Amino acid sequence: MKTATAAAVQPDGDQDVPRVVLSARGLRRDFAGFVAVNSVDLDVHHGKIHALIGPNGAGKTTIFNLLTKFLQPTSGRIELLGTDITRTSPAKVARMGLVRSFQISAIFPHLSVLDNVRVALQRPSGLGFQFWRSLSALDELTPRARELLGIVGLDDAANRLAGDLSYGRKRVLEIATTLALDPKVLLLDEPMAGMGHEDVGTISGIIRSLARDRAVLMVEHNLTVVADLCDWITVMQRGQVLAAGDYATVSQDERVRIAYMGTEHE
Amino acid sequence: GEISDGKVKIGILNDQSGVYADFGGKWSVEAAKMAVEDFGGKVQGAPIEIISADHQNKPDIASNIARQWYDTEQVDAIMELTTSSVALAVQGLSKEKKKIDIVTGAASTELTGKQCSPYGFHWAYDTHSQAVGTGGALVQQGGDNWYFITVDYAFGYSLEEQTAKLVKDRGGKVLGEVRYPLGSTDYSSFLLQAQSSGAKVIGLANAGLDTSNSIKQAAEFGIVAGGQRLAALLFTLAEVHGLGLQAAQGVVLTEGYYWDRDDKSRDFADRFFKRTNRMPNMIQAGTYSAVSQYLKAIDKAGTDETEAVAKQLHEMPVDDVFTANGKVQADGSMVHDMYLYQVKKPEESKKDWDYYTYLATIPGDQAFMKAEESGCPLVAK
Amino acid sequence: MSELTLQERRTAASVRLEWGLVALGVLALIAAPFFIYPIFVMKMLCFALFACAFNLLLGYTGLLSFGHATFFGGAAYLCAYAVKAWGWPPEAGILLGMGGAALLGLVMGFLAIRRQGIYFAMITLALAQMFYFFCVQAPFTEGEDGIQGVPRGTLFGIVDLNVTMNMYYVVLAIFLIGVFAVWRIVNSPFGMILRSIRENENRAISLGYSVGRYKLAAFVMSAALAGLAGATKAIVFQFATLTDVTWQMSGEVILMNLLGGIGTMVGPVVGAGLVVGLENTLATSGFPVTIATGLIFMVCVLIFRRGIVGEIYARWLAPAADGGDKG
Amino acid sequence: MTMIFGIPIQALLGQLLVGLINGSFYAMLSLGLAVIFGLLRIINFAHGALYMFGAFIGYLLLVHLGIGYWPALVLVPSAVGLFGMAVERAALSRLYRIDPLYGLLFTFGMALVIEGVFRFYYGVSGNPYAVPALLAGGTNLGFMFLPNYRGWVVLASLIVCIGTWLLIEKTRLGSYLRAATENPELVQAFGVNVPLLLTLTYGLGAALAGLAGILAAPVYQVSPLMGSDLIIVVFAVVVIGGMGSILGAIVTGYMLGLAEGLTKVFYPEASNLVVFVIMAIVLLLRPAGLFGRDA
Amino acid sequence: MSEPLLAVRDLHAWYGEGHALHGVNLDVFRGETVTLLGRNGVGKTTTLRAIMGLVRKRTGSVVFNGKDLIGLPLHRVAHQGIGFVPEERGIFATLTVDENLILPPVVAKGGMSVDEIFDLFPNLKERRNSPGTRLSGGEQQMLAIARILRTGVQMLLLDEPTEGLAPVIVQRIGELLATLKKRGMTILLVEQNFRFAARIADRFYLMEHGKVLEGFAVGELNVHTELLHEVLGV
Ligand SMILES: Nc1ncnc2c1ncn2[C@@H]1O[C@H](COP(=O)(O)OP(=O)(O)OP(=O)(O)O)[C@@H](O)[C@H]1O
Ligand SMILES: Nc1ncnc2c1ncn2[C@@H]1O[C@H](COP(=O)(O)OP(=O)(O)OP(=O)(O)O)[C@@H](O)[C@H]1O
Ligand SMILES: [Mg+2]
Ligand SMILES: [Mg+2]
Repeated sequence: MKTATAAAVQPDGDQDVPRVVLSARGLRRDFAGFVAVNSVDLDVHHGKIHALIGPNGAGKTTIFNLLTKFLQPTSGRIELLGTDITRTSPAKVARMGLVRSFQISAIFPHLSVLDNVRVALQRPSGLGFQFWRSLSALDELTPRARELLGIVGLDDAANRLAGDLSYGRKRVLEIATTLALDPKVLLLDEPMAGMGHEDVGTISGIIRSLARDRAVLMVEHNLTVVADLCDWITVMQRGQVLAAGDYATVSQDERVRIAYMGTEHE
Repeated sequence: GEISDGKVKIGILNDQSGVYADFGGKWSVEAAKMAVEDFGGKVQGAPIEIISADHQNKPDIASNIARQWYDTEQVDAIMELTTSSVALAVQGLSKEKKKIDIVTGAASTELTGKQCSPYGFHWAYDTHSQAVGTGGALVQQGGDNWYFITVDYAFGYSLEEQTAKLVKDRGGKVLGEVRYPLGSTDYSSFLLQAQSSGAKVIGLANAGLDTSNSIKQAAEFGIVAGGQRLAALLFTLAEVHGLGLQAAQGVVLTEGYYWDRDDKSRDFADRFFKRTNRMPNMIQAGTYSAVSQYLKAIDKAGTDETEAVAKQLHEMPVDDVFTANGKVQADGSMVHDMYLYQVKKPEESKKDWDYYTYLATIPGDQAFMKAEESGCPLVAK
Repeated sequence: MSELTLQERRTAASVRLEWGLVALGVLALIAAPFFIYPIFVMKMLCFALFACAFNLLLGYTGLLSFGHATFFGGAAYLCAYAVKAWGWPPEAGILLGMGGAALLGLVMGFLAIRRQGIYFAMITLALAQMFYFFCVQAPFTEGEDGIQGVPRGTLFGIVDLNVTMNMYYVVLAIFLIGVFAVWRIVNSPFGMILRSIRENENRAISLGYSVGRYKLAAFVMSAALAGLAGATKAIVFQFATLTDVTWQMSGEVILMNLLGGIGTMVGPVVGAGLVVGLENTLATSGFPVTIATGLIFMVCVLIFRRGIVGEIYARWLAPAADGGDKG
Repeated sequence: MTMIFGIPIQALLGQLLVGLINGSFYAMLSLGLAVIFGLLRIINFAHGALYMFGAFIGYLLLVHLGIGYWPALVLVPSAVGLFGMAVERAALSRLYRIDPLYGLLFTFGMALVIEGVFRFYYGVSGNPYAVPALLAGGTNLGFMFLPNYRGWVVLASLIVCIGTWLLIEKTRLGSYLRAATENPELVQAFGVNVPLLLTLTYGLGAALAGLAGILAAPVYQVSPLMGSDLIIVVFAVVVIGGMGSILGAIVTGYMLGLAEGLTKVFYPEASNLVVFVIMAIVLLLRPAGLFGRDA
Repeated sequence: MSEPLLAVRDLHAWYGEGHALHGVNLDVFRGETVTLLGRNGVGKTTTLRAIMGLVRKRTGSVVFNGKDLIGLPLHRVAHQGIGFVPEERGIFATLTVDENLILPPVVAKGGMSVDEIFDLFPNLKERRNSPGTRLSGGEQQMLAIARILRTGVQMLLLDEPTEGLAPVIVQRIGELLATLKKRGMTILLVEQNFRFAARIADRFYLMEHGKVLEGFAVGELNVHTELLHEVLGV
């Protein structure tokens, strides 16, 4: 039912027929008797930014884990680009173009910043298993890696150890790595967490430009960002979908205000 | 001259830190040094040198050391060689290198059987002598059904096999056996199995610490008190000393040497005791004997050249503190009398190291296999 | 080279020195048999190759296997048996050993790879113990005695390996090829992925890498190289024994790596040389081997934590030496 | 007579009881190891050596000072515990921040040295330690003759295991220790004297090993080799039980004794192997061990 | 209010060779809430960690309640009355929520009881028997704050307590901090969420490059908008 509206309410006069690239039906996950996610339906559209919000512990990260197959759903079905991926391995899903970032920043701390990005570029380039070639085989990836670092403003840190970056810059690096895979669907778990205002602006810009030719699903607590950036919002509570719609709709919803936004948010 | 490199160098290679370190160990090295001193320190005018190494019971380590000794240290002969796998490996190498080896610390009859060497000698005892000694004597005394507790490797098998054969040959029966992995510490389970088999004799086909622990636990479970006898198929004075008479009493065993046997043996033992603070067992005394005999052979041959010395060793009778009537067979086995003893009760022991009651002598030609039966290819049919 | 990553810059700073040392080392090895007992050097080389193979896994993939003796000793048995019982030429025996080790590695790796850290180590240990048991029980290994008197034979029908010097240079060649293989693998695109898996496995998965396959591949490569070392050792010493499949052997190779320096190219070689040399010297010294070895380990852990080579790197060659303090 | 697989049930009962006795030693040793590993993340390879050390101290007390079994039961664990604490202070405490491998290597070296020293001075064939008079003899249970001393071993180990478990799982101390393994700095920042805690923990683990040693002295020959092969088995027990799980170590210790006991009846050659087979199966099916919480 | 409760003078700190703090000076008076502002990586977290002694390599002086904390062993610091809530939360995986909660020793009277805490954070009560790290990110953050409230410390060091929290919870935490303040708690806060900080703080310190650039009271905010804009982009 919600999905039907989702399709109907697609804003703007985009020429493309809005294309569902990632969809979940009846998703459920139990943890030893505790239901973390319960009958969730979700559609993510190409070219759109979709926000998943909700109070802490609502099950957002768990949904990410389910969609990316880091966790197996107890029941339900997931489709990526028309293929059933309910039983596919996480690496395979990633290769099919569904890439995530982590809530706790995920980088390779003892590699240089540049190498962090090159590792990501390596896979699509097919260099992964080449154990007989020298490392200079990777030089062909360097320009693109530099470019990506440039986009997120890390070019000055290319040669530092990733682990030495501050928290915020680690997250930025993680996004650059994610971009390197040129994903079709991007799942971002709290990309702005721990970032200063200026960076929030930068990242918003990056995300917006990214969404032009791919789908983005993000979890974010910063409502300003959500309001500003997202085309569609799903609000979760206690593992279930509480409401869905664009920001205006959702933010007027009394239940959402009580469960999530609090009274102060206008 | 006649002596290569101007000196005679003997390597004592044995376990000095592992499970058999008391069996021969550094005391064998001491015995070898005594032999050299007793010989006067020189043979054919050339100095005699003893070197030693710890092979940790690993045949590969042993053969590496042996190889290095032969290749770079001008070692003329290697002796002791505790543990069959080590002895076989080193004997193989010695054969290839045309060097003399005299085994006193290992039991396998293979050494003088299929894998015999024209330059290899087996001195103090072997599995056959132990089987005949302990097994044969007990059957004679009415111990006609047996249960074996056997360590799970070649040495254990052959000890068990040869004893079992003897028991059966003499009309006895084998009621069962249990094979346990080397280095087990708890034998209660095996002892219970042996106990419930109802066998009159429990044969321990193992050695060293394993035997000590099995005997100790047998005492704890009242095996001997319950009327069964324990036959330790390879057990020497060193282990009896370690175990103490309280636990070891009543055990029947075979040795080729006991310090309190006669004046000659007592004299040697006293001198040995002064140096080491312990009495020698058959391995240590055997090593003394082997070194002495080797030196005598060189002296007689007038050279340390292997062929010549080996020829002398094969021909010369052995008469020393170890044995009075030893002779070397064509397969390299030194045939001599073995003795059956029973470990005394604590109250029977009159002085330190007074551990054994003499039961019987097993004449050499019974204790050891005939050269023709040994399967040694060198023995002319 | 247009762009230098941090890693490469570190290397660049010390690269000339390092290559210089390596060249010196190779020259020393070529000359060694004229000064040192060649069989001893061959033993060191075999263990050094074994240690390097192990380092490929521990140092560069972050997998601690406690069952590597299986590959080392298993290959030795296979090679010794083929050469002795079937009369195979040495090169075929060695290849068979290596292939067998790779196969064993595939099986063990397949089972163990799904577990991590200490659990991984324990599964490999358990499987290695089973293999040990197999070797104790199987008749072809000849139990405690081991397969003795393996003929060295003639390499490719031309080089008579019974000549010590011939044997020596063959072993040296095998060693160099093996170490080069490790170096190549580590410094390859594939090695880069291994490193990133070690750093952050989940992240590597989310980048689309089938982590299990990479680990398995590394495991099999390491097993094969360990097998190469073991098979060569069997030919050199004409011997294959249980010693080589015991857990203590698996432990020993870990020690060699720790002593030399995990995650450095030269470390395992130095570590192996040290351990083997120590065993050799102490065996005939009369001083209890275990006490000396024990003391050296204790001192190393307290003072040369990164291993000897790792410590040298860390102190003199680069502030950001890789891998020294993690596994 | 009822038979199971061709073995009379009485005999089987006897075997199980004997297995349980061995299990008591496993349980006590793996308990100490689990305490040390679970809380310090140090794989204490010296555990077997400390066990041997305990037995030897008991023996030396008897021979040189005439101090008998019962006082030794207190003195030995205290001595080994103190020794452990000294070692922890002097060396191990520097190793927490780094890879557990180093702790393993260090304790391995320590085990070699302790064993080597005893070997050097006392040889290997072992020294006798008599069963205390009070517990000499045995009881006929009908299906087997149970040496009284072995009965006592089971009892003593049960008391010790349950006591330690309660201490660690049910007191605040336990949560300090577990938290300190994860993030010692933070726990310290909360105001807990973590270094002291760790020293005491290692001392406790060592004392448990020492206690097992003195309990074992009358059963086995007091020999420098008595602990050397044990460590790997005991470590496997800890892994099967679930690393860091105290209860797991205890229960698995007893269970392994039983499993080994049965193997000794049906396939004695494999009795040393059984622990590894169990470990492989358990880890493949339950990665965190029987009682572990998965990571 | 003459003597500051916490006085930091010329505090330097290093990570290995990396010099992270270059002489930080700041005062926090009793009952005050002070916020450290600054962009990513300027050393805010490091300042808190250096005050606690979690950064080993440090020089300068950190006087708390008249006692210099430098030179004090780490485990004595908390007993002076300071509690720390780290940025990465530091929830213990092997402890349940309950155990996590009662882990920090009580250092003084006046802390909250477990029941009071559960009233404040009903989520936690619901999951009290789960392993700590099975909580969602936000729940973990609550737990990290909650457990310090039990200990009765006079001063809290909070590193980005609102990070990753839902607005309702942020609001709740805002209220909580206000309550604590009323009870006389002294708070040193690191916060990226300027709006949140602005609502509860009495004073601000603006950090840059491992140094305090400027300190000002909440009343002076409008005077400093320029600077804030320039440094923080707000
Ligand atoms: N592996 C697990 N085992 C048990 N419970 C879990 C597990 N993972 C998550 N949970 C529980 O499921 C619920 C949903 O967690 P999730 O991490 O998805 O929340 P979230 O919506 O991402 O919250 P936040 O915004 O705080 O990150 C939480 O109550 C959490 O405790
Ligand atoms: N463990 C560490 N090792 C090395 N350098 C570090 C470490 N932690 C932080 N740094 C460096 O110290 C500097 C200060 O970091 P700090 O974490 O204090 O910044 P911050 O102001 O808290 O930033 P953020 O808002 O991102 O948390 C940064 O340059 C960072 O890269
Ligand atoms: Mg989350
Ligand atoms: Mg910070």
